[in-house]
Parts: sequence; C-alpha cells; structure tokens
Amino acid sequence: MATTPTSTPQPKTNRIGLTVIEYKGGKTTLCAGCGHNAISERIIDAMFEMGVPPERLIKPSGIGCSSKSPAYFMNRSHSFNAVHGRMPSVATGALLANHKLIALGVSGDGDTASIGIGQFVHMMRRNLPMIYIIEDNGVYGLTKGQFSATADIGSKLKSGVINDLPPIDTCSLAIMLGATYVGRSFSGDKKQLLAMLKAAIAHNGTAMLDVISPCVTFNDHEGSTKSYKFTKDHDEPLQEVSFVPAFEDIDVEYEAGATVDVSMHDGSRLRLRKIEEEYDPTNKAESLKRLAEAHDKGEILTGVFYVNPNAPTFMALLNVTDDPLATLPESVVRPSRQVLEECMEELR
Amino acid sequence: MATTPTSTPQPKTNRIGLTVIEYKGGKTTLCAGCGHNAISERIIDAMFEMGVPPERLIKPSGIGCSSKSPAYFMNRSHSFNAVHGRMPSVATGALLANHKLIALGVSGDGDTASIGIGQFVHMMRRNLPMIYIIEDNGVYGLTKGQFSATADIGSKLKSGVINDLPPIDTCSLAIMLGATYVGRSFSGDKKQLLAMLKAAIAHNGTAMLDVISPCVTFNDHEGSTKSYKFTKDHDEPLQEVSFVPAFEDIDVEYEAGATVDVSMHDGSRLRLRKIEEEYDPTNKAESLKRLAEAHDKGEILTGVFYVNPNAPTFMALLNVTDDPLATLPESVVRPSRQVLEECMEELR
Amino acid sequence: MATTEIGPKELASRLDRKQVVNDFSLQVATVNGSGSQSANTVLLRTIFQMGVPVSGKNLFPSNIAGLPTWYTIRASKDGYIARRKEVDFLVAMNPETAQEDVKSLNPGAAVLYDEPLNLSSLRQDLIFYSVPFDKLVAPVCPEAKLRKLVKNMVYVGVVTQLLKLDPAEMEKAIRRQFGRKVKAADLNVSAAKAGFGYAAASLTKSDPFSIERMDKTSGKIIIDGNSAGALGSMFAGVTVVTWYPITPSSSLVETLIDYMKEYRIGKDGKATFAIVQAEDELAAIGMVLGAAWAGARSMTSTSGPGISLMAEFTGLGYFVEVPAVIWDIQRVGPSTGLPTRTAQGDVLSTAFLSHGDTKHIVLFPCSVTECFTMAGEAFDLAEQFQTPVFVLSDLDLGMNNWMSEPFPYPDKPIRRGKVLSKEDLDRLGSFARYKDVDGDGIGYRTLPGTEHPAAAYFARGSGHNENAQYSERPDDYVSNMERLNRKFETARSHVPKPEMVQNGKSKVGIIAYGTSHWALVESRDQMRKEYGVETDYLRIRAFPFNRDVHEFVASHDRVYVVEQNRDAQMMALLKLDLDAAQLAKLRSVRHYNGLPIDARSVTDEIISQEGR
Amino acid sequence: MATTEIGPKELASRLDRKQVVNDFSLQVATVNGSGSQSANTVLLRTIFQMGVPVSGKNLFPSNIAGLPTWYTIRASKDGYIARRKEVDFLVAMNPETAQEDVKSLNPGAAVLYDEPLNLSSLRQDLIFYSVPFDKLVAPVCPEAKLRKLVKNMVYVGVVTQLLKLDPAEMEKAIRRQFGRKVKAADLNVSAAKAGFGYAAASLTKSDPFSIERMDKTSGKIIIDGNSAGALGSMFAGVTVVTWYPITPSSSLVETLIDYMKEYRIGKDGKATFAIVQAEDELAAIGMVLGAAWAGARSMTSTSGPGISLMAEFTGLGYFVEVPAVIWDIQRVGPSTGLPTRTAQGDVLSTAFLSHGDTKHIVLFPCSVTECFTMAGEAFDLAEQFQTPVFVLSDLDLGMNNWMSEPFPYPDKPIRRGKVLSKEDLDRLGSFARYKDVDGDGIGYRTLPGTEHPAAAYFARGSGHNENAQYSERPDDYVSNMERLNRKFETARSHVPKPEMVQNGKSKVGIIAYGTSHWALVESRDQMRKEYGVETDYLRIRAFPFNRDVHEFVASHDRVYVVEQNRDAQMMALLKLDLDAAQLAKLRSVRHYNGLPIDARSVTDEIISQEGR
Ligand SMILES: Cc1ncc(C[n+]2csc(CCOP(=O)(O)OP(=O)(O)O)c2C)c(N)n1
Ligand SMILES: Cc1ncc(C[n+]2csc(CCOP(=O)(O)OP(=O)(O)O)c2C)c(N)n1
Ligand code: SF4
Ligand code: SF4
Ligand SMILES: [Mg+2]
Ligand SMILES: [Mg+2]
Repeated sequence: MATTPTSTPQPKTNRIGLTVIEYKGGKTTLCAGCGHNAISERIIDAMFEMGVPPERLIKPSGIGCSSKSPAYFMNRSHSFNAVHGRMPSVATGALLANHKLIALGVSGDGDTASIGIGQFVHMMRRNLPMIYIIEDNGVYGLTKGQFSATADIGSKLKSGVINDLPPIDTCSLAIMLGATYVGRSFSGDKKQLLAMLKAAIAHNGTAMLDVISPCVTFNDHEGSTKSYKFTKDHDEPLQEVSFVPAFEDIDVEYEAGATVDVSMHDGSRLRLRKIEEEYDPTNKAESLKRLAEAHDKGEILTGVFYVNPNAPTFMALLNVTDDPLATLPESVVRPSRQVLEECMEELR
Repeated sequence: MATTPTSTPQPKTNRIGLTVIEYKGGKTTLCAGCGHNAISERIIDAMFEMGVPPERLIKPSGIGCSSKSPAYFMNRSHSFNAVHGRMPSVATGALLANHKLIALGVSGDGDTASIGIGQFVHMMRRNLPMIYIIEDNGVYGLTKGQFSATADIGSKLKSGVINDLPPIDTCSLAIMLGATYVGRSFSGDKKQLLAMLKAAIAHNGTAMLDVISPCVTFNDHEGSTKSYKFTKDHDEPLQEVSFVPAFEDIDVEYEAGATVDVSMHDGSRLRLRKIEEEYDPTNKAESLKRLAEAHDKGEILTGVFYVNPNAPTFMALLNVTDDPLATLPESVVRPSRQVLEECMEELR
Repeated sequence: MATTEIGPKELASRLDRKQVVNDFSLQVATVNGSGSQSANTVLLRTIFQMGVPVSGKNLFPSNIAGLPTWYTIRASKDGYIARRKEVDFLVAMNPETAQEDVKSLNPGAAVLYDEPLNLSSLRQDLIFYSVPFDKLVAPVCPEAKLRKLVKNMVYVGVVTQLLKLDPAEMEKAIRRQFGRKVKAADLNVSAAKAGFGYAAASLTKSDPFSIERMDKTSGKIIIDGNSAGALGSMFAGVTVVTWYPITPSSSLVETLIDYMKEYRIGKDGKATFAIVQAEDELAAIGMVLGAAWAGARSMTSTSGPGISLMAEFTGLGYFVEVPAVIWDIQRVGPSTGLPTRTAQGDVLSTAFLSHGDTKHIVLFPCSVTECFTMAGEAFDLAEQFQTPVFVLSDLDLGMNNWMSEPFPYPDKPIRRGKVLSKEDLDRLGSFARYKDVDGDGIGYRTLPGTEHPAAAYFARGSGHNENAQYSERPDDYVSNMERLNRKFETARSHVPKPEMVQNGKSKVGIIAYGTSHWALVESRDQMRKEYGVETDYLRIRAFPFNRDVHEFVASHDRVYVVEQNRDAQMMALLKLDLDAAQLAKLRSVRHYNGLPIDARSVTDEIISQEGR
Repeated sequence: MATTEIGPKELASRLDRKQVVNDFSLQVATVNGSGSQSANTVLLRTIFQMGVPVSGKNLFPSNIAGLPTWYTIRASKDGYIARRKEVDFLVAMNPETAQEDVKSLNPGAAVLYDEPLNLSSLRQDLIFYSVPFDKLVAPVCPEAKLRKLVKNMVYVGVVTQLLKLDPAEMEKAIRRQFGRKVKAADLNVSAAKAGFGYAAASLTKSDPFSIERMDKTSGKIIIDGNSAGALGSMFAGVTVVTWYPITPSSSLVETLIDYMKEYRIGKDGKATFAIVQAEDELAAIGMVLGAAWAGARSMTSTSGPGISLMAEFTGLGYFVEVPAVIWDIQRVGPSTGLPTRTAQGDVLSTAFLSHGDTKHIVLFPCSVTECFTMAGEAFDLAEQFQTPVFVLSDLDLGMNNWMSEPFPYPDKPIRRGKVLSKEDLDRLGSFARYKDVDGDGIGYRTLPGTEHPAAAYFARGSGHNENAQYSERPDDYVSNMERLNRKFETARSHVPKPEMVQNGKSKVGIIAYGTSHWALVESRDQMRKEYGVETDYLRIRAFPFNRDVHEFVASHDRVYVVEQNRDAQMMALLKLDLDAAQLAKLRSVRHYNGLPIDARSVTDEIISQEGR
C-alpha cells in the first residue's frame, strides 16, 4: 500500500486567478433564511466561475431588502443603492458613461412591479446590456409585508388579508417589450439559478431574471403562493438548463430534438434539455402564449422563456466611441477654437 | 302625384330627450385635420346615441394635444386636465369618490406610453370601470413632434431622424394586465370607431381603445408609419364591428360561425362579424399571440382584440355603499360618541 | 483577588445615593425581531397601571431582524415625557452592543445582564446584576424554538422585582398583551415569574431606583401618534384613503384600515370608505386629488421621499384648488436618510412644495391628542380653502407610545366648504368657479355628478380665468394669482392658533413646534430651577402664521427657535414672514442626530447662548 | 363723409411728431403656424445688418396652430434690448385680435393692416396703412396653397419701404433665411419686392419712424439662449445628455443634438457623446446621476413640472454627492401654468429641491453669453463640488433672439474635481469616500471601472459614515451633514461672483438677476435722466451668495430686489442669508404677468416706493 505525500491545498482560483473570497461581500443583515441571501450566494458562484473581473462590475439597486443585497456580495465592485423603483435609469446612465462596465442590477418585486414598473418597461424596451434580477417574494419585505404587484390572486397575508388583483408577470412583460434573455428561477434551485446566471453574464442585451425568493418573515406561511413550500410544489421547469462557457472548450454531445443549443454572443453555449417537447425559446409569440396559459393553470413555470442573442443593444444603437465616454480627454470632448469661430460666423 | 304637408322639422333627440348640440364642446384649438378632432366627433355621436346623461360623465385627461380634446366635446360634463402621464390616478380617485360617474379618459401616446406607462399598467391591472382612449399619433404633438414610445421601428421624422426602438403595443399590454375590453381603431374609420365606442360605453370594466390618430403637422408625411396614408394602407380589420344597445330591442339574426355575439353587462350586444375565421376575442393567450404576430408582420390590426364582460371591476372588489362616498352625510361617516369611548377604553 | 475590588453594597453606600423613586429611565438593549417589543410594552404598562407617568421610546434599525434595538422607558413623577439622555437602569441582552452600552452609562447606573455576557468587570462605578436567562427559561418553556421569545419576559420579571413593581400589575399587563391567546399568556406569565423568583432569591437590590404607586395615570390612555391620526381621520369622516407603504408612516393607514373595518362598514356589509394601496406616491396623491375633486374627503400618508414624489401633483392641487390632506410622518435626512430615526426636516419642502409660486397650509401636531384633533381640522381646512393641507408629524410622535388624556369627541360639525348643489344652481342659474365672490379669495365649486346643465367646469393646471376657461392673458393670470394669495392670507386666521405661555415679564421667548414641545416643557423648568431663567413660550401649530406669532416675537428681546433639523427650517419660514425689524431677535437651537430632542440639550444650548 | 375725418398727413402734422430714428418698436400680430416666424426674422436681421441694435420677442400660444401670436422687434440706437411696453408700429394680420391690438396703441402709432380688416375707422389718432395682401401675393405666388405662407413676406417688403430699410439688406436676409432652398428664396424675395413696390407706389409715409444705418452691430451675432447653452455645453465637454421634451426647454437639447452630430462625431463615425430621450423627467435625472457617478459630464434640461418630478432624485444627488447639471428654462406659474410665457418662479424650488435638509448650487445667466459660459461653469462646479447644479434660464432668454458679442473660447481647462485614479490608489492604498481630507468639505471619489481592488465604494442614499458604510449612528449622521454644510459654504467663494455697478455715493441699491437685468440697465438710465435718482446695482449670478452680496446690501440704505415672480423668491433667499440687521433695507419689485419685465414698470415702481 503506497502512501502519497501530503501537499498543503491551494485555494481554488478562477481563470483570472482570483479566489472565491475576492467575490464575497459584507455580512448580510437580512433575515436568516431569506431567499435573497441564497441568490447572493449564487451570484458569487456565477461571477467567480465565469471569471468576471470584480472591478468591471457595477451593482445598481433600488430600495428594499432585495436592493440591499448588493452589499452582501462582491465588495470589490461599485454599488449604487439608488431610490425606490428607479434603478433602471441610474443603471442606464452608468452604462452610457462607460459601456465597458458589466452591470448586474438587483431589484425587488415591489421595487420593480409596483413603483418601478415605468422605468422597468422602458429599460426592457431599450434592450440595455445588463442583468436585471428581481428577487421576487410577492411582498414588500422592508416595510413589513404588504402585497406587491406580483402577488397572486388569492394569496393570503399572515394578517389574513387576501390579494384580489392579478399579478404582473414581469417575464411576459419583459419578453413583449424587448428584453432578449428572459427567464424565471427559484432561490431554492441552486443548479438552475446558477446556470441561468452564467448565461445571463454571457448574454449581450437585457437579461431579465425573475427569481422567486421567499420572504421567511412575512410571506412564507400556509396560504402564501410565494412560500418555499408552495413554490417547490408548483415549480414547473420548462427545461433542464446548463451552460458551457466559451473558455471551456468541452465538446458536449448534442441530442437533436431533445435539446436546444443557443450559442451566445461571446461564443459560449446555453443548453436547454427540453422537458416540454414543443417549446421554442426563440419564438416570442409562442412564449407569450405559453406563459399566459401557465398563468391560467396556476403553474409556476421556470427556466429560460425567451432568448435572442443577436438583437441590437441600446449601446450598439448609440454607436459611441470604444473608449468610455466617462474618461475621454479634453482634447476629444472640447472642439477647437476654429469650430467655435465657425459657429459664431454662422450666427452673424 | 300627392303633396305631403310640410312640417317644421324637430331637431332629433335621443332616448333621454337631448339633442346632439347638448353633447358638443368648445371650438377646437387643434390643427385643422388633426385626427383628435375626428375622435371628438365620434365621442359626441356615441354619447348622444347611447343617451348618456352629460352630467354623469367625467372627462379626465393628461397633458398633450390629445389631452386638450375633452374641451372640444361635451361641455356639460366635468373635465380634469391633470398632469402629464398621471391621469389614471386622478380618474381612479374620482371613481372611488363617486362610482356612479361614467368616466371617459383621454390620453395621448406620449402621455400614456412614455411618461404615463406606470400608471397605465396599474390602472389596467385594476380593471377600473372606465373608458381609456389613447389618441395615438406616435409623436409628441404639443412639443412639436418628438417620437413617443408607440413610434414604430423605422418610422421617420420630417427632420429625417429614424426611430430605432420597438414600439410599446398598448393593446397587448392592456390585455395581459387585466383590461377587459381592448381594441384598436383609426380616427379615419368612422363606422368602426363609433361601434367600438358604443360598446365601450356599455362595458363594465376597463375599456382600453388605442385609436390611431394622425398628427397632420408633425407625423403625416412619407416615411411615417402613423400617417393617414400608411394607416389606411396597412389597416387589417379583424372583424366588422357592430353594436346593438340594450334599449334597441331589434332582433338581429345570428349567423353561426361567421359572427361572435358578446352580450355586454348592460344587456346590449357587441357583434363581431369575423374576417379572420379562427380569431376568438375571449381568449387572452390567443389574442396576445395574434397581436405579437401582427407586430412581426407589420400589420396594423384593428377591431376588438379582447373582451370579457364578466370580470370583477375594481369598484366591485372595494364593495362600497351604493350612495357615492363623496356625498355620504356626517351621520354615516362619523361614528358615534360610544364608538370613541369604546376605542378609548381599549387603550386604557 | 485584587484588593481594589468591592462588592455592590459597598459601592452603593460609597456612592451613597438617596433613593430615586419614580424618576429614572430604564433601557433595554436587544436585537430587533427577537420579540422584545411585547416584553417592553408589558414593563411600560405595568408602571402605567401603577399610576406613574411613563413614556417609551423605541430606537430600532432600518431592517427586519438581527440588528441592535434600544427601548427606553422613562418614569417621571413630574410627568416629563420627553426623551432623557441618561440611562439609569440598563437591561443588556445584546452581545453586539453590551460593551459600548455599559461604557456610555453614568456612574451609579445599574446594569442587568445576560450572564454569558459577563460585563461586571467592565466598570467599577456601576451596579451589576447577572441573570442566567437560558437556565431560567428552559424549565418554563419546553418548546426550544419559543425560548428566544419567552426569554424576554424573564427580564420583565427580574426588573419587576428589582424596581419594586407590583407583580399583580405585571401579570395583568402580560395577560392584556396576549389577549385571547391564553396559552401564550400563561407561558409568558410563568417566564416572568421565574425571573421574579430568581431576583428575589439570588439578587441583592443595591441600586437606588424604584417605582411607587401614584395616581397620575387614571383614566389616561396609551397610544402612538399614527394610531391617533387614524382615529382622528375616521371621526373626521374620511371616505377615500390612498397610500404607499413607507416607514414611519405605514402604521397610520394600517391602523386606520383596522378601525374602518370595525366601525365604518354598514349592516349591509358595504363600506362607507375606500382604502387603496397605490403603486407609488405619485399615484397616491393623484388619487387623493381625483377623489377630492369629485367630492370625497380624501387623504394620504407618507414620509420624506414620498413628499418629494408628490411635488408636481401638489402644485396641481394648489393651482386647480382641490382639497387634499397629506400626512408626512417625518424621518431623518435627505434622500433615504435614516428611515427609522426622527426629525423635523420637511418644513420647507412641504410649505413650498412644487415649482412656480406655490405654497401650502401646514399643521404641526405635538401630541397624540393633536394627531387626533388636527386630522379633523386638516380636512375642514382643506375643504374650506380648497387646497392641499399637510400634517407634519414625525417618527417619535407617530411610532412611539405616548400617555394621554382620552380624546375629545369632535364638538363641531364637519365643514365641507363652498360647494354648490343642484338647488343652488337652480337659484343662481350659473357660477364662476374661480371668482372671489366673498372677498376671502375662495371661490365656489361644484361636484361632478351634480345634475344641473350649468354644473360642469373645466379643472385644469394651465392658466385659467374666473370661469375656469383656458387663458394666457396676463391680466387673468395675475388676478388669479393675487386671489390665491388673498386666500392664503385668509387662512392665517383660520388655522389652529399657537399655544402660548407668557408671564408678561420675561425678555426671553422660545418658539418650538411638534414633538420638540415636550423637551421644552422640561427644559423651561430646568432653566428656571437651575439658572433662574424665566422664559415665555410659543408653540407654532400651523403655517401660515397666525398674528399671535408676530406679536410674541415683537414682545420679547430674544427669541429662540428650537427645532429638529439642520437648516433651521421653521426659523426660515419666520424670517420670510416677520417684520424685518424683528428678525435680529431670532436665535436658532437645532438638534438633528435622529434621536428625539431632549431637555438637557436645549437647556445647555440656550443657557450658553444667553451667556450664563 | 363726416367732417371730423382727417387724412393721415394732417394727423401727422397735427401730432407734429419729429422724426423717430432707430428708436421704436414694431409688432407683428398674426396666428401661429402661419409661417410668419421667418418673415419676422428677416425683418429683425435686416435691421441688424444695417448696424442698428435690435431685439426680438415672440409672444406665442401654447398650441400648435391657429391661435394669436405677437412678434415684437425693438430697434434701439442706445442698445436697449429689454421688452418695451409701447408698440409704435403695428402690423395687423390677425382678424381675431386686430381690434383689441389697435385699441391698445398709444396715439401717434402706425398701423399696417390687411385691407379686409378695415381698421382705419377705429381710431382717429393713429396712422393707418391698408395693404391688399391677397391681391399682391396672387401674381407672385401661383401655387395657391403656398400663399398663406408667402403672404407674410409681403409685409416684410412693405415695412422695409415704409421704415426706410435697405432693400438690398432685406433680400440678403431673405436669402440667408432660406439657405440652400433657392426656389423658396426667389419666391419670397419677389413677394417682398411686391410689397415694397406697392408701398412705394401707393402708400404715403406719414409716420415718424425710420431706420438709419449705424455701426453698432458689426461682428455681433444673433442667437437664442437655448442654442447658446447648447454650444456652451458642447464646448464644456458634455458627454451624456438626457432629456424629456418640454416647452420652453426642448430646443436646448434639440440644438445640442445638431451641434454634437456636426462637431462631436469622430472620423470613425463614432460619437463622443450619448444623448437619450428619456421616458420622463424622473428617468432623465436618474440617468444623469448614474452617468455622473460613472464619471461622465452629464446634464439634462427641463422646465417647472420637470423640476418637481426631479425632487427625489436631486436629493439623492445631494446626499450621495453625485455631480449633475440641470437646466431649468423657467416658464410661468404653478402646475402646467403658462408654458409659453416667461418667469423666474423656480428660484426657491430649485435652491431647496427635495425633502430633508437639502440645498443646491444655482446659477442665474442673464444673457446668451452667460448661457454659453455658465454651461461650462456649471459642469466644473458640479464635478468639483460633487453635487447637482441648477442653471436657471427662462423662456425669454432661452427662446428669444438676442444680439451679442461672439462667445469667448473657454480659456480654462476643464476641471473634473477630486477623482482618484488607479495610480493614486496604488500610492494611497485605500481611501475614505466621504472624509473631509482637505477641510473644504469635499471628499475624494473613484469611478466604477477603476482597476484597483480598493477602488470600490458603496454609493447609497441612506445614512453612511466616512467610509461610505451604512450607518445609523447619530454621530456619523451629524458629522456628515455638517461636512455637507461646510462644502456648501466653500461654494460661496467658488460660484460666479455678482456683477456690480457702484458709484460709491448713492444710497439706493438695486439687486436683480437673470433676464430682469436688461430692464434694469434701461430703468436705471430712466431714473437718472427723468428723476435724477442715482442707483447702484448688483446682479446676482449664483446661489449660495458670494460675500459681495452681503457687502452691497450693507453699504446701501435701501435695496430693491427686482424679480419676475409673485412670491419674491430671490428676496426670500436673501432674507435667509443676510445679517438680520440688513433685512429692513430690502424692498421688493415684482413683475409676473408672463411677459418679459420692462424698464418702465420697474422705474415707476421704484420711484413710487422712493416716494418721488
Ligand atoms: C419613494 C419611496 N416610497 C416608499 C419607500 C418605502 N419602501 C422601502 S422598501 C419598499 C418596498 C420593498 O419591496 P420589494 O422591492 O419587494 O423588496 P423586498 O423588501 O420585498 O425585498 C418600500 C415601499 C421608499 N423607500 N421610497
Ligand atoms: C412633466 C411634464 N413633462 C413634459 C411636459 C411637456 N409635454 C406636454 S405635452 C407632451 C407630450 C404630448 O404627447 P402625446 O401624449 O402623444 O399627445 P399629443 O400632443 O401627441 O396628442 C409633453 C412632453 C409636461 N407638460 N409635463
Ligand atoms: S423581511 Fe423578508 S425579504 Fe426582508 S430580509 Fe427578512 S425575509 Fe428577507
Ligand atoms: S400638432 Fe399634431 S397632434 Fe397637435 S393638434 Fe396639431 S395635428 Fe393634432
Ligand atoms: Mg418583495
Ligand atoms: Mg401623441
């Protein structure tokens, strides 16, 4: 029996030589068991595994427990905890200033679907290249549990109050309006969420993910349709989602029919092993129909609903210089004396 | 040849004994030929023919050329020209105060789809019982012709600027969100618009009508997709719309298959003679799919897209007293001395 | 064992403090979400039930669970209910803050702590009581996962024994707290008794603090300002309420919902009100204006960020002349600031909310009683003056528990202002919406739905003439704006008059408003007793200012304006309104760290400015 | 024929007016959308080309076509360019207003009217010229549907002949107006000549008004303030622009778009800027803040209603300390008000925009040159002080044509404030975002994307400490707010200094700002010449106020604050800032009917207050 020499184990590093610690954030001040914390963990994993340079990431958010979570991952990235429901405009501005930044926006269902729906609609319409995550618990956590606009009809609060207005399906909205990578996941589904996040990082365009993220304090009880139990029981995954990054040139065998392989803008591949035979995630009209049906049936459909890796993004339409506008030198942004003289002459 | 005795002709009156003059408004200050003026005319006709008591109607509007138009019809009705993009909240408040009022809101595409999309979304979601008309010209008329969020990709301004963002389809949105009578018409199609307006008046719930209404000054040129010519050329009516009010008990023969007869909340009937065989205006999922397809094909689909006369309205959900809250007497709204004493006792 | 060490007894005698009865404050340091809130309420009520004036202030974080929270109970035989800086008796349950909490105490204070924290070695000049909470709670609470909660009730028992509270009153308070939940009540009672028993058996009282029965609370109630505002609104006949949740305002509408469901639903099960959670504050105020335009008594409640979002619509309300009642439960700071701290920082932004030449009526309640009464006055003013009215409460008033006399049933009938009925119109034939018929600047309005051909008018935020017709004429614009000014001047004599305390001799006047009042009551006593400084006092209750405010300033040499913001906002409003000759008299005293203002800070500041 | 009737000749001699050369105003009354705008511009430029100081003011309705519009051209040999109340020469083309327009003229004025209007019988004390426009236009313009437009050019010809303008300059102006559109130019030239010919042949000059060549405009330019602001922004190196259309602000960004497309697109066809039409003003300011946080020079432009909608976000900018430049092209009134009239009504709402203790730097350009220069100063201030900066223009300045010296090329390099680079961080190791390192209240910031592990900080609108960490600590909050105050104090000496005219002897001081300036230039001459009243003058150019403002007030007995709003808003800011001792000196002069303020109104008001 041979004995192998023991070696002190090195901490695992990613393709840019960083360890996972360098993707961590501050200690969470959210409730123990809050779905938002699980999502933060997945974001750390995805960013680490994709080898995203923390300094290139920005984390805009709105206001809410969910919107606080950027403080709990990736301390080496800039954050902007803006005002309630208006994060999209702040994120848009930041990308206008520096299109080299990678933006991951975190919002809540109240922050997005209630006060924020206006900016949400217009951001989706612009296909702004960023990841937009809704940490969706159907209530306003930070203000102690009132219903948000994603609460389902019939969902019950601890107080017994029942919601009687239809929920806004942020995924259908996003697809209809122009987002190019849209899906729903569950904070409790590590594997699916991680794969969907990685593909979102690879996507060039608006990646909108509605992640069911139970509020253990105000909306995890019997009668809630956003509780861990209810979500687990009604979760209907459309596909098995897996992701093959560009830098891992593993050759995965392709089973015709059974899987859809989407090659993303950066050469990586999003692989969807079909659970529902006929579903085609590249067909807008179909996906809208399927989501409307799911809604009638009361299923919580999860997976990638729609993806179009090739649509022009807002930044492409603006056709700005390669160097970030933010740091262009005076020589570039201030026209010459001659130009002023020319302008003056025209006004004489 | 017999000669009939001449009688001085009486002005025609409607079922509540009013002449059409009593439904007229002030002289328009909009441009000659503006689509909005034609819509005002149709509203006058519909209200007159349906015999709506002018004193029971309110005309909330936002800001814009379109939002000015309530000044040009039905002077005997109250108007509230509110702020830009926020008319839905004002209308909602008015109906909360007095659910006996009949509300006809007038907005523009900028007022609704750009600055106003947030309140629009939430109003649709509530199925607030009112008529919401978008006078849709794809531009901001009153501020001299900038693109609004309903402008089509590729549409060109006089200045040559081309719109490169996808339009927001207010009809798909309204259907998805919960409006219960949704359609699109054209200021130039008197017959269709009149019939759709009458049904809207009969409907109990949110009746959302997107009416293409060309801006002759800023968006009626070659290259515009909201010009009279372009609209006429691409208008694809889904059905022939006709309406039979409850008070006219004419028996119209029913051709199975060829027509859909929807009996409205007040007993009147909306009659849709099918042009597209398979289209079913009571199926949400289908209508969304059909609209998405039309959008891809670049058709301007018109007609009644979706109708559900029986969904609960916001006022029904609130279950308020039959007498308007606005005018409840002190005896009803101020609890007794005993009640106060009871409350105080609980706090001792 | 170091010889320097001394036992608590020696310490007590060494400090040789005389007994301190019914005049000290007790602070419980714990974490939020741990259920300590009900334990603290029980302590508060126990003292209250013993007839001793008491007040409670909760200092909590802007998150849901796990962060430090401090609850301070002040017992004051003299009836002072303002915050008191010094803590005399600390109950240290939170490991995270225990050290710092203990360090910040004054010598002679007592500390009751959870044994594992083992704080006694921290300082020599304090009295320490160590309690093994976990050991005590285990036997009374078999269910392990409930212990975290029940643990709190154990300190209630310990404190009850140490401060000589009446255990019977304690039990009564516990049972009241848990109402119908009898099992929970029993469990908590036994937990408290365990604590009581332990204290009696194993702790030697060596601090000077204790509670003795008085009769200063009989008939009184305990309530928070938001609940009082809710009650006031219900009795004011509110019919439409819209809101968007925001701390510290949410509980006003949430309490109102409970009351309305109980008392404002008819036998037929139909509601005489509509309460709508809007999608945001722009929608909330829009609904309020739409409802008021159509004739309802409508209101909304919010806080700073919501006020900013209401700017455009509030200007519409001013110019179209639509009633509206807007509660602003003020919190700290610009932007999001400190959502769970108190301030008076929205005075300027509400008084002049919106662009152009816009100004508004603002009311400043200082007590739960005024939250109740001003709720009604706000509606009467809003409808009589056909304009938005702000009620500026704050987190301290709105969310803390205050002792109070029971509220007076409204004696005056509801005043709905100048509204023309069908009959009026039959008589008049027509009307001009914006005509100053009575010379008070207020026109007559009609409600949509009034069945008269001449009832309708066109409400618009754009320029209009007396007949509500669109007008860009310079003369129409000016005369309309001048009328609006007249209306605002009329309001001066109709808004709540200031409260004044004058002895006619003293040269020093003090002006305060809202919750600062309670610090002033105590501070003026301090200045008199400790420095012999006599002061007159005026408490502003509304803007625009009543003439009395001008006279008060005129009749003093120096006038201190005390407020809880950085920019001396009420002083600013005074500068804009007073005769220039008076302005040199004004001096500013500001307290804006997010904690409720306390008497000592005011006294020190004024005395030093007085150069004593 | 009634014997009282007299011909124009007699009238002229009876009134016996001497010739009035280069000193009168001409008004064209027509309807909007009729294309008169280009005709009026041609008249303006013809006079300008003749070297005579001239200014033009357009009074237009808030709709698109068919409502009354008045365009007033003032020629002033003395170079006065403020609005003048009296109209000397009226061109009456609008049937709707002709009667009232004529009635409002002073005796001796001349009226040129469209024959069918038949106005000559209205008054005896005016000079009338009747012109059969339709008859004249038909032959020169075969295309019937063009006649409505071309008709306007006919009055240009008539006026040119009557006022003795140089027809060559007129033709030059017309051709300039139509640029490359040669056919249109020819058509309009012939129309103008037809008018000129008719006047020469059939009208007898009997009014005293005429234009003679001078050399007071050589080298000068004509431009509107919005275009000047656009140019200034481009030369200030703006990179991100967001906007939402609103009158009277839209043309600023629309002009900027044209300039940027021409001069800020690289050879590679790529833009060195991004201009985005946002969905509303909340989004526009949000984008500006996001862009500035990420390091861009970003701006937006709006008017009153937009300012109100920006309230919440602007407070975020103040508290998070993010630069932003916000142009407010002021229009009249609360709410929607009068969108096409001018005012200075947003002074208070911008200075204190948002809830809590918030205040902002505000600049007040008075001229097109200052629109150009302050565009740059605003960016430098915003980035140096890391805070939103407002530039308050108004409709009169922004949308009217002003004569001006050509703009100076910026002499100073762009100042981008305290931004730490990767290299700085290598050197420093770390940094504290909100630490007052230099004692000026301004911290150092980093930009997202800076490739250094220590570069990131957490920007938040909630409470924070020096290290940008979340904090609810009372001491952290207070010290942060005090630092923000220090920063604001520092700004006093960095914002543009006021313009002052002092003779050292006069007791009367006048303070004005923005476009009111031009009325003051003329009014001070009137007061001196007509009443012998010497006045000193200070023009405020920025808030917070520079020390000079305090000293100016201190060194005068009476100080008149002249402004274009109802509530004396600048006077209010002064009251909050000046020593109380000075306040009794302040007197208010307000003009707020929506028309640009004129010298006569100011003179009359001040003289009467002076008791002369
Ligand atoms: C303008 C404004 N209105 C209201 C609030 C109060 N507020 C803070 S968070 C929040 C809702 C958060 O809900 P959600 O976005 O679902 O986040 P969650 O806490 O559920 O994760 C509200 C209403 C605010 N901060 N700003
Ligand atoms: C808050 C605010 N922002 C901007 C404006 C300026 N504005 C007036 S109308 C209008 C757009 C109107 O467009 P639309 O609703 O399509 O009406 P249309 O004139 O085309 O009929 C805008 C931007 C305003 N009045 N208020
Ligand atoms: S309250 Fe709900 S959402 Fe907020 S932290 Fe706790 S569990 Fe999460
Ligand atoms: S500008 Fe356009 S929308 Fe406005 S009135 Fe004229 S035609 Fe109608
Ligand atoms: Mg939520
Ligand atoms: Mg439009």
